[in-house]
Amino acid sequence: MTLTHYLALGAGLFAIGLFGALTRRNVIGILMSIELMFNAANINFVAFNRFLHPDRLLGQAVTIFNITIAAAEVVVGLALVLAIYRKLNTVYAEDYNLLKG
Amino acid sequence: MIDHAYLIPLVPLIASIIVLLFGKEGPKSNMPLLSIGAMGFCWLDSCSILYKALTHQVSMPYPAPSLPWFTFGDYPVSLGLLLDGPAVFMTFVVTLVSLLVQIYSLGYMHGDTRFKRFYAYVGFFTASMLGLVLSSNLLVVFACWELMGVSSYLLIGFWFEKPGPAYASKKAFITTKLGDLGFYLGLLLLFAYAGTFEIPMLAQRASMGAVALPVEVATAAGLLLLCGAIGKSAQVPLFIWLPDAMEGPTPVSALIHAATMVAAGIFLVARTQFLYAASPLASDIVAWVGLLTAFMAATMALVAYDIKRVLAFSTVSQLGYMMLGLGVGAAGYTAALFHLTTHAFFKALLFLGAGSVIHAMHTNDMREMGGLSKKMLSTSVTMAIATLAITGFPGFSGFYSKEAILAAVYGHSPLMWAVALLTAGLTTFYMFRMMFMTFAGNPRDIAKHDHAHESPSVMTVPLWVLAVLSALAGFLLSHTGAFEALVHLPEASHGGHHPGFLLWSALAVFAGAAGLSYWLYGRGDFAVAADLKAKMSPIFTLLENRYGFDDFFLLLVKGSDVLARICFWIDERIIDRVFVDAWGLICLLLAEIQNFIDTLFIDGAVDLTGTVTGWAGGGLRGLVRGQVQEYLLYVAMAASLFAMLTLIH
Amino acid sequence: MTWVAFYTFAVMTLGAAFCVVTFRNVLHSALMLGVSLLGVSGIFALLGADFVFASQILIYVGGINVLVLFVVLLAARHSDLVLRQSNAQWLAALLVCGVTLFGLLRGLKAYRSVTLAAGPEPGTAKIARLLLTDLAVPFELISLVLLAALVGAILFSRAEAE
Amino acid sequence: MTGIHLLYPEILLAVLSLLLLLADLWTPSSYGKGLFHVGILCAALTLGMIGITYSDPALQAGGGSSGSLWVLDPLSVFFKIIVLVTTILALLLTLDYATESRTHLGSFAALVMLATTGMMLLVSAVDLLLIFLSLELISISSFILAGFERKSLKSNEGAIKYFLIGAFSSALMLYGISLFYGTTGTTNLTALKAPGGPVFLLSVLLLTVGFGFKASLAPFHLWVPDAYEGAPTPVTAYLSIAPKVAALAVMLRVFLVLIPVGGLELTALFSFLAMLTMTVGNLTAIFQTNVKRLLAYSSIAQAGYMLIGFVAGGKTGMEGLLLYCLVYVFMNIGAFAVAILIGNEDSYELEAYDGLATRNLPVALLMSFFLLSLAGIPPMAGFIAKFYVFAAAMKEKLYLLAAVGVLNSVVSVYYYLRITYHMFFKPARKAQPVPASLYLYSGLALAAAAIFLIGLYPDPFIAGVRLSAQVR
Amino acid sequence: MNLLSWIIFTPLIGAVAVLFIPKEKVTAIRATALGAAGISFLLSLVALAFFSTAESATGMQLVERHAWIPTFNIQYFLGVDGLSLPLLLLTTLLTLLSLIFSLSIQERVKEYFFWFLLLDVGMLGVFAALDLILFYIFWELTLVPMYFLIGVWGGPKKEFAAIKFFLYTLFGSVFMLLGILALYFNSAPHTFDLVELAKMHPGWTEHFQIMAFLAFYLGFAIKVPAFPFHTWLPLAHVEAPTAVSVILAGVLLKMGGYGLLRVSYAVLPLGFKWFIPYLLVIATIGIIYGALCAMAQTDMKKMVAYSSVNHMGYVLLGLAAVSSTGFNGAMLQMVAHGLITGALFLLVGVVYDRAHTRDISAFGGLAARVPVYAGLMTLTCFASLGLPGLAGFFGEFFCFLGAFQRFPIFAILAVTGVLVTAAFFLRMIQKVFLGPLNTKWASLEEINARELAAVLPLTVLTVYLGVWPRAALDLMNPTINNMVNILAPLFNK
Repeated sequence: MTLTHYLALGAGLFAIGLFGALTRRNVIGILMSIELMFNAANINFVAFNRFLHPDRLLGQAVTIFNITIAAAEVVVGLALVLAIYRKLNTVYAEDYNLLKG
Repeated sequence: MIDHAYLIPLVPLIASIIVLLFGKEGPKSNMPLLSIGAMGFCWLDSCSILYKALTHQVSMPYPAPSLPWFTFGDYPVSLGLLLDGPAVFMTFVVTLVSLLVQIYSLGYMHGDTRFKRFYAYVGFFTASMLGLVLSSNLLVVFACWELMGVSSYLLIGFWFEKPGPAYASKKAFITTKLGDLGFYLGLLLLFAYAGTFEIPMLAQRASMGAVALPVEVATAAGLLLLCGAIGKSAQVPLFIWLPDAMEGPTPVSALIHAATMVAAGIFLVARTQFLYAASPLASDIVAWVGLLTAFMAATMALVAYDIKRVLAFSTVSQLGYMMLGLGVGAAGYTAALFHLTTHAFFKALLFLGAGSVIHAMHTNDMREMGGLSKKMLSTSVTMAIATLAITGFPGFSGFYSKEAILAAVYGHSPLMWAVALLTAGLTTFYMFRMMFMTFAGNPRDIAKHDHAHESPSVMTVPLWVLAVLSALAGFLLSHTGAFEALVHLPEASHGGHHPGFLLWSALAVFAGAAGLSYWLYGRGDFAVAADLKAKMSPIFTLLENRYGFDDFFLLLVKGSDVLARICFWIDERIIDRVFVDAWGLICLLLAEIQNFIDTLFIDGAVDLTGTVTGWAGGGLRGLVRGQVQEYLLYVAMAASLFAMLTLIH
Repeated sequence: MTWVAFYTFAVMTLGAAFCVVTFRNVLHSALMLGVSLLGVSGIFALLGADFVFASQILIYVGGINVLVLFVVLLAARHSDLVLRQSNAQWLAALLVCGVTLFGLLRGLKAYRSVTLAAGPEPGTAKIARLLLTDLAVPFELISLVLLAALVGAILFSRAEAE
Repeated sequence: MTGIHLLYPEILLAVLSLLLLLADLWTPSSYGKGLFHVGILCAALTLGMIGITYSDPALQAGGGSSGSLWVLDPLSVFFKIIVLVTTILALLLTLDYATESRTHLGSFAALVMLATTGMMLLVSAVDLLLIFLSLELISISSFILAGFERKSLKSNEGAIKYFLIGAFSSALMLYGISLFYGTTGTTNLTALKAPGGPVFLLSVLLLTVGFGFKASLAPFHLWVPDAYEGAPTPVTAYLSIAPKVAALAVMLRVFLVLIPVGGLELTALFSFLAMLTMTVGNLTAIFQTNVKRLLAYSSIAQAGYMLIGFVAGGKTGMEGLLLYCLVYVFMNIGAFAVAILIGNEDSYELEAYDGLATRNLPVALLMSFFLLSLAGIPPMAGFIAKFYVFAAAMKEKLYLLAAVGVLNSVVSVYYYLRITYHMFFKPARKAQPVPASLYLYSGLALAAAAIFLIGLYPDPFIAGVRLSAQVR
Repeated sequence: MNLLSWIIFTPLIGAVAVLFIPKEKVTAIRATALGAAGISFLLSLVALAFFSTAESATGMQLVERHAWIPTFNIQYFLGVDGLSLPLLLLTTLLTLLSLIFSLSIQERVKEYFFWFLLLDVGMLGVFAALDLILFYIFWELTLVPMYFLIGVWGGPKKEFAAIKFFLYTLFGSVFMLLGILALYFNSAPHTFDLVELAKMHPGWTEHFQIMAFLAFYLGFAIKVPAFPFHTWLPLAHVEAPTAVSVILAGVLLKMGGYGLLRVSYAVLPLGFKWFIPYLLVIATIGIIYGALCAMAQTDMKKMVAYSSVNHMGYVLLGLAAVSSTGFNGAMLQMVAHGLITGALFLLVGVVYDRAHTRDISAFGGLAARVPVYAGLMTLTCFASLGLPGLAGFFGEFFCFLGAFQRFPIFAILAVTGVLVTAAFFLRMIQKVFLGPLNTKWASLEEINARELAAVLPLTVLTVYLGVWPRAALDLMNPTINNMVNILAPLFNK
């Protein structure tokens, strides 16, 4: 198993997440896709750490931070989604178009 | 007084400014007296100078002091006087005519609401002419030249409430201005080559031959100055303003035709004689312009019914004579200036007389006159004297001057002489026609005739003074040789002998023309003349239309109007658009590109057309449609672009 | 053996991820997210990152994913199941993703020769030391982030009537 | 922990904001305003703390040791001060802001302070991990602040859009950091080896996405108008200045290290970004009818100008960027202050400004000065700032960039003057004068004094900027 | 602070004072404004008295120099020479007269005088500044007040006119800023000092000079305005209130011509030389085209506005000549145009205030009803069409003379513009003043004392300069000779 395998897995996950973020109509879907992108980065961190820089576990430590940050973002994001859902009764991103121009 | 000759233009100028600014306006204003007094002073001054010159107490040209005016670059320009023979004579004539005209106007303009202003203008007009005559500096000459244009504008349009004068004054100004452009360019050319405006210095340079002043330059400058003269002196083709200028008060016409405006052109050509001497081509053109003018104007006078227009055409014709004289060499030069002097007297007299008639009849049309000799004796007698003078009746002043020109022309070219002689015959014919129609026969408009009466003495006295001068000036100046002594070119041969048949042919032509005139117009009814007119109507029409010159210039004016409108259209519709709306265009273009990209990628295949139309006006705002995933897409596009970029590296 | 595990987890991760972004039913998507995250945690395990593996399962699968499921259930409508779940710009998105993936893969090809030198060793203690020494400030900072998120969550989800 | 003492101001601010949060929890909502003043006081206290920290040479000496995650150098101090000043001014503006619910003012202040803490850390950070976490702290606080008006749908919508793009670009940036880590083996910028290669380049570019999002550079700017319009106006004022400035500062720091080490040729790219940012911001602003939105686009364009200084680089470019940031604080805060005044009185639509000159001449005049300063018309400070960055561009022979810059400033005049057009040329729709509180007046006067002072006598400020344009 | 500073900043003091007077106290506001402009004018006369016109006095006089922004070596550097002093005097005078004319402003008096005085500061500064940045700042400073003056107190399309003016001129001047910066970074040592920069051209390549020249030219040409950048002018002139039109035509346009001489020619001679053929074409087109456009107008003010395009064409023609004659002509023409066109705008304003129309064909025969007004108008029109004895003549003449010496063809072409000028002015006079009195205006009031006070000084000066041009020439000639001589080897090659 070479490093490229892991990185390619990360890249693939990243691309799928990217696609989801761009196309899912549901805001929660977008959120989930972004989570996938975070995970892609995490795979990279750990893989690089393991393959190239194994002496210091910086990559893993960063991954811990990332997971936490992801959690924080999801919390805020979901709260926002709920708040707006209560008013508009929709979770579709294209319905949020009061502000434009 | 000769050291203070600068006062001659200055005093009337100041007087005119005082009159204009500080005088009380009104029909009974006293301000005219100030103006007349100033002119009287000038006349006396010019008399004393002339006397000194004639008696050789001073040598001509007299070195008058000059005043530094200004300096531009390294060129100093000064205000100086050029007191030579022509200037001295001209000053005398101008001041005298102006003085008489002003006195005459006391009667003629009496009761006008702008009485005072008239005098202010006339004073200014005369002052400009005097400045032109006396100045040694061609720039000042030009300045005075233009100022005269303005004064004539003001005076021709003096009765501006009527549309006629208002139009005529503008026409006069613009037409002469067209010629002035030539003068202007000539001035530029001369300065560019010689670096000075001083006439003596220019003359000196010209006398140094082609090294100092190349022939082409002399020709060009000469022709350009001639353009100015053509405009001011109403030569072909710019004579069109002069007949219209009759719309002004008659004394003004007298002034314009006798002493000021039109004389200026002749005088300018005389002053810059050195250029024409250096360039035979320019000289020839001067002669031909003069001849053509003389002949054409005379023919046009044949068919005019307005008494002032007849006189106007006669002026043009006589000026053509002078121009012709100037173009035929040294002898012609003296003769032309001599004719200018004598012409001043009898033309002033003719106009003032005509003014007297108009004053009495309240009409200009000769067909409504007739039989006035009984009612207006002084006027008719003095007019008759003037007519004899202008037609060259032996002994009268015109005889001497005109003969001199004819002789000079004969010496130059017999063909020209023949045409000139024919023109003299025409002159005789139409002048007598005018006299007959006005004064002889029976009154044709009884009501007006009954109303008519002789003018007051304030008007007739100037007539008599001028009549005396018209009769005698030629004899006095010619026989004593006084004129030629002061006014001649260095290379002129004195007392050249002319073949005798010149005189006899002239007399024969005179007699024939006068007789023909009597046959057609002198016998009470104009049946023959009317018959003739009916038979030759195309020619009459052509003459009455002034050979179509007016129409041509009207066309020119119309053309420039159209051009102006086109220019303005271009300005508003094209240039403004290009430079202002270009921004809008760029924005629009950017927006369109944006739309294109959006349509291509974002909408995919989904309702392409609707979006395009929907966004067409949206500009860049189309980019921010409130769709968060589109925002994401832009970010992602940038990121993918980055990814591609790294590959290129 | 590693490659079997790797491909298993990889297929699990990518396949589930693909389901996440394509499934019409958001609930299924959310469940699939859990699968995908589990796959990732498997990869972490393969890479010998024991602590990260644990965290991934605890926080992501156990925390975040559950939260997502909650919200999905809260904010679900019946009509969602019959509506298209992807928007009109999928073509452009596909293009962009394709380009990005292509670029990434071309770039990452450089690491084809890198293989593992030694076996994995437990890292939890090391990470702990790192977090509490060199990365202490970020570690504290993350608490501030979480606090802010907490405040936000409370603020937004509190009932309107007050 | 080496060098923790350098972060005392940040720690102080964080602790104070936590206390404020607690206080807000336990006190009745009527005390909100009081807590708010306490918040302002806290920020001021921190400002003082910076002074103390920085003036102590003994403390300074330890800053920026190799391997540390943060440094304290003139550049970071400069931006910390700017961020704090902005915070104080924005909090002052909030006092005049008529929001539908004036509850939780304490939390509001605390969140602003938390964001500020993040920015202060950001400008000091020399480690990508710390940078990322600081950015997240700023982002999350900002999301909440943007959506703080819970009953306003616009506020909610703005917040969620802001959030989505924020999270998305965080993800991109994080991926970039992961690649960076892979190629260099560290996230720290102080002890960097020269790696090079396409992956490294890609990682740098993805970092740019993250920074660009915060600094609102095109094409990462699209959230700006929506979030700004939706957010409470003082928050808009705050967001339009502080995060942008901080992001540019950290960009400056990061690229000052990366460009020489990585041997990167990014001038063309950043020139393009700068031109795009200016052009898009300005051209779009022309069509706006809502003043908040207009100012949002204007702030995008302003970021473009600042980026010119960044692109030009070198000493002059850095100084230009710093000076621009300094000036930008005052002119933008001033403009937003007036916007708040009018927004309270009427609305944020352009029509609300009709005939302001006849209703309140001083405010109209001051607003014109702020706007003209934003447009870069002398003798206001905006000119000096623009002059500085254009000079930097000309010095580096970036003629196209400079030309596009000046052309953009012409375009920008059009929409800035549209507001003055409403204020001065249009007849007033209401006759009664517009009242303004003492807070607002003093804030306006302060901002106006600053832009005229910097505009007419920029030398001390330039000297300060020169001192500050030093990194360790 | 020395004299020049006082001249420039007295209006600023006045402006600030006006700002602090309550807006109800209209009289106090007017008095303050007039006082400030008056003091500034008197001080400029003092400057004239101190100014040496000796042939050797070719340098800057009344110099004041302080370091301002040492970082960029920007100085507060003021001084006048033969180029700037006449224009400085023109500015103070026209401002004072415009303010007198503006006493009739009733609407938002306070703002009006505030902006007007601020405008004055900018204009004076442009002519006195010798540091390019200072110059630029003053240059831009004129824009804002002008914008407000047109936009608030202007005609029906005032808003559009104001913004068009602002954007158009700003568009030009920002390129000037780039030019300034280019000069700075290519000078050694780096400086914005105009006097120093004028000595540095030997070190610059022709290509650089051309590029820099073009950058400056854009700024100046728009201000002049030179064809084809003139289209902002008719609109701005027509929509601006009378007094502002006076300033716009009388002073603001001069800033362009002044800049061309002071910066483009003196600092970038090779660029200037390269541009001469184009400049000639532009000038000639401007002269003829401007005159023709003026002829097509029915609005008096617009006609006068287009005549400015024509007249500034003469200035460009004179500049293209690159000789003492041409430069003297250009300067004289600028001064004269300031006086004459200022008076023309005032006079058009007089009739507009009464009749509320400027349509030429709406009048007729006014000369009988308002003789003094008609007289003044006629005189001014004649001055404008270049009648000798009035100020317009010599400037025009020298411009042509200078051009003729080098480029006769262009001079000959351009002379036709003179004729067209005469035609449209005379037509205007004829239609407005001559002919039968239009009964609609039978009760039109004669020009009043306030208006006379504003117009008469200009008329008197018009006549004075026409008769005695050395009053202006003596001021300019030493400087211009020096400027021309220094660079003569370059241009006569």
